[in-house]
Amino acid sequence: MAVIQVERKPLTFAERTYIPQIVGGLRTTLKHLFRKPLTLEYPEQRPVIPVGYRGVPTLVKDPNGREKCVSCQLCEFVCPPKAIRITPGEIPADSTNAHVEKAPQAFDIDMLRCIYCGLCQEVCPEEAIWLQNQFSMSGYTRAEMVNNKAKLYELGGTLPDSHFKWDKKKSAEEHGNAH
Amino acid sequence: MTVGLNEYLYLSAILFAIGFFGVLLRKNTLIIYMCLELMLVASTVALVAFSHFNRTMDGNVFVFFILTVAAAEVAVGLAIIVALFRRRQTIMVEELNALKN
Amino acid sequence: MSPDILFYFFAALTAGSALAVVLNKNTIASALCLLVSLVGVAAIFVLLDAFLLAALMVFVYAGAVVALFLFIVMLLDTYGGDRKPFKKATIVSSGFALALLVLGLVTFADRGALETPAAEASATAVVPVGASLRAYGEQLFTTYLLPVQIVGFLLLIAMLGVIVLSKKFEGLEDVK
Amino acid sequence: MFDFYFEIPHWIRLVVQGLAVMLVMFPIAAACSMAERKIAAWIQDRPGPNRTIAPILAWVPGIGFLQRLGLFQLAADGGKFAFKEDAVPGHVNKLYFIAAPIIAMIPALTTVVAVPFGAYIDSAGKLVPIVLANVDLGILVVFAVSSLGVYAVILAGWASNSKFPFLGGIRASAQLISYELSMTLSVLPVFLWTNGPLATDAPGSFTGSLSLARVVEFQSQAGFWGGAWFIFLMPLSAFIFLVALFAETNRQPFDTVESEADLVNSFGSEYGAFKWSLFYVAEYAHMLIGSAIFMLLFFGGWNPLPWITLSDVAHFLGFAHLPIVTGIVGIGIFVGKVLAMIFFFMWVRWTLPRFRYDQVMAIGWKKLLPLAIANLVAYTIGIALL
Repeated sequence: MAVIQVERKPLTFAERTYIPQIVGGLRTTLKHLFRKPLTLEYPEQRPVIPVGYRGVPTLVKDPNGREKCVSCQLCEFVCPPKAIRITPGEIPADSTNAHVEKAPQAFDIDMLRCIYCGLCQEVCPEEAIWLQNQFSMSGYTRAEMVNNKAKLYELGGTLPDSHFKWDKKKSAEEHGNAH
Repeated sequence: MTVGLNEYLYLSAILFAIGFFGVLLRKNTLIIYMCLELMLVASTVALVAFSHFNRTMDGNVFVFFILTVAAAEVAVGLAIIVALFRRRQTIMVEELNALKN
Repeated sequence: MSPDILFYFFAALTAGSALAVVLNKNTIASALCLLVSLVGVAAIFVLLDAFLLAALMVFVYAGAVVALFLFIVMLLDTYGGDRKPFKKATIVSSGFALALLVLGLVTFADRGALETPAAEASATAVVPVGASLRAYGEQLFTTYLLPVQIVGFLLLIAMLGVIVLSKKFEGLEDVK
Repeated sequence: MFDFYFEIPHWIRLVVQGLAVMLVMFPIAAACSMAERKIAAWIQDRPGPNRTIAPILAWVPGIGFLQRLGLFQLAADGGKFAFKEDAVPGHVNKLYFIAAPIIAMIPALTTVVAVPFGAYIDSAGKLVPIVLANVDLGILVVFAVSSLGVYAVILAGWASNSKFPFLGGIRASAQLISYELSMTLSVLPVFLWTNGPLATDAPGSFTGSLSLARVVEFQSQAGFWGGAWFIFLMPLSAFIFLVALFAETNRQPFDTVESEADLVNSFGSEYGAFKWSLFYVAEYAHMLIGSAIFMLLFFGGWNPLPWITLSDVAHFLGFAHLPIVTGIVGIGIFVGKVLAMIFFFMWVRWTLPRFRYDQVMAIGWKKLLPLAIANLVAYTIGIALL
C-alpha cells in the first residue's frame, strides 16, 4: 500500500483570524434558536415504544386467562444477574388446568438486579415471560422494587396465542391420544 | 477643628514612618517592597495636600509621575525578586548572605 | 457627614491598614491590607479634590500593582507564618523610635506648624485645583513635556528590563 | 415635579440611590441567569425550564406564558439560594472565604454610578443625561473600580485552600490584568475623537472630558460625522473592546477561569448557596456594565438608530416637552440595546468552544495588544491630520 501524502493547505489570512468561522458558527446557532424543540415533555408526552422493545420483564396469561408459566425455572437458571426467584408449586387437582401439573407459587423479579438482557424471554419454552414496553420502574424502598407474581401478571396482561398447547394436550388426553 | 494642611501632613508622616519601620523590621523581601510602596504613597499624600492648599497644579502633576514610576518600579522589582527566588529558593533577606564570608 | 469626619475615618483606615501590612504574619493578608490602605489614600485624594489621581491610584496601584504582588506571592508560594516574633531589642528600639516620631509631630504642631494657606480662597474657587482633567492635560504637555517623555522612555526601559530579567538564559541556571 | 427629591438631605438621597442600584441590578442579573438557561436550551433545540409555578398563581388565567418563559423558576432558584444551608468547608481561610463574594459585589455595583443610562430634554431644550454621578472621569472611574474585581477571584481562589480554586485564581488574575491593557487602549481613540479637532466646532464644550455621557452626546450631533456611531468610525476599536470585554467578564470563549471541564468550577468550587450566587450576580453585573459601556461608546447609547437621535424622535412624535416620557423612552432604548448585547454574549457562549489557557494568553499579549497599539497610533495620526 502506497503512502499518500496529503498536502494540507496553509490557512488563509481570513481563516487565521478565526472571524469567518465564528460568524459561520453564530449563523448555525441562530438557525437552531428558532427551530422547534426536539424534546418531549416527558410525563405528559410519551415516546412511541417500538415493537420488540425490551422493557420490564412481565408474566403473561394466554387468551383463556390461564397462567402460562409452568415454573420450569429455566429463566431462573439462565438469568445472568440472578434476578429471578421462582418457588414452584403444584396445581390443585380440582383445577381445570390440573393436567399442567405445575405453576409458580411465587415468582419474584428483583428489578434492582435485572439488566433487561431478555435471556429469560429467549429461554422460556412456554412464552410466559415477556419483556414489554414498560420502561420506567421506581419505588421508595428496595422491597418495592421486587416485582412479585401478582404485579408481574398485572404488568404483563394477556398476549395473543394461537397454539393453546395445553388445551390441545388436554383434549388429546380426553380422546385417549396421549401423543 | 477643621482639617487643614497639617492634618494631611501628619497622616503623610505617619504613613511614611510605618513604611519605613516596615522596611527595617521585616525580613520578607515582598513585604519590604510593599512598605516601600507605602512610603511612596505617603509622599504623594503630602504632595497632593500641598497642591490642594496652595492652589497650584504642580504637586498633582508630580504625583502623576510618581504613580507612573512606581508602576514601572514594581514591575522591575518583582521581576528581580522572582529571578532571585529562582536562583536562591528564598526571599528572606537574612538568608541572602552570599557576600558575608 | 462633614468632610472632617470623613478625613479622620479614612486617615484611620489608611494608617491602621498600613500598620497591619507591617505586622501581619501572612504575606497575602499583608498585600490585602496594602490594598485597603491604598483605597484609603484614594479616598483622601478625593477629599483633596484630586479626582483623577484618586482614579489613577485605584486603577494603577490597587488594580494592578497589588494584584501583581498577590500574583507573585502565590507564584513563589511563600505565604503563611513566615514572620518570626520580633526580638526584644527590636521592640524596645521601635518604641523609642515611635516616641521620637510622636515627639517630632507634637513639636511640629506646637510650633504653629504650617499655615493652611488661604483656606477661604480655595472654598470659593469655582473649580478646585486638580478637579478638571483639562488642567492636567495642559500642564503635562506644556510645562512638564520633557518629564512626560522621560517617563515614557523609562517605562519602555522597565519593560525591556523585565523581559530580560524573566527570560531564562542557557547555562546561567546551573551556576549556584 | 421631583423637587421634593432634591429637598431631602443629601445622605438620604445617596442611600436611596444606592438601594435603587441594588434593587435594579440584582433582579436584572438574576433574570440574565434565567435568560442564559433559556437561550442555551433554545439553541440546543430544547424548551428549557418551563414548569415551575407557585400553586396559587396557577389559577390565574393566561399565566402559562410566563410559566413557559421560566419566570417562576427564577424565583424558585433565588429562593433556593437564599434558604439553602450555607456550608463553609472546614479547611478554608474563613475570613477571606466569606469576604471574597462580598468583594466581588462591590465593584460590580459601584461601577453603575458612572454609567449614564438615558437622557431627557429639560425646559431649555437641552438633552440632559440621566446618570448617578456625571463626573468628568467617566470611563476612568469605571475602569478603575472594575479593575478591583480581580481581587474577589484571587481571594476566593486562595482562601478556598484547595488546588483547583487556587489555579483558577491565578489564571483569573493573569487574564484580567492582560486584557485590561488592550481594553483601555482600544477606547482611547474614541476619546481622542470626542476631544479632538472635530469637537471644537461642536455645540457646547466637548473638550477635556472622559465622561461617557459626552461620548453619546457627541454621537447624537447633527451632520454625517456627528451622528455616525463610533462602530462605523472605528470598527477595529470596537472589535478589540468587544474581545477584551469577553475576556474581562470571563465569558466564553475566554472562560478559562471557571472552565468546568478542567478546573471543576475553579474559584467557585468550594462555594455554595448564597455566596456562590453572589459570584454569579457579580459576573452578570459585570456583563451588564460592560455591555452598557460598549453600547455607549460604539452604538450611540440611547439614540435609536445611527443619524437618528433621541431628540429627533422626541420632536417627531411630539413628546419632547415631557421630560418623563423622553426619559423613559431613552432608558427603554438603551436597556433594549444592552439586553441585545447580553443576548449576544449568550449566543457566543453557546456557539464557540473555550480557548486553551495558553491560547488566551497568546491572543491577549501577542495579537490583541499590538493590534490595539497599532490602532491607537493610526487613529492618533489620523485625528491629528483632520
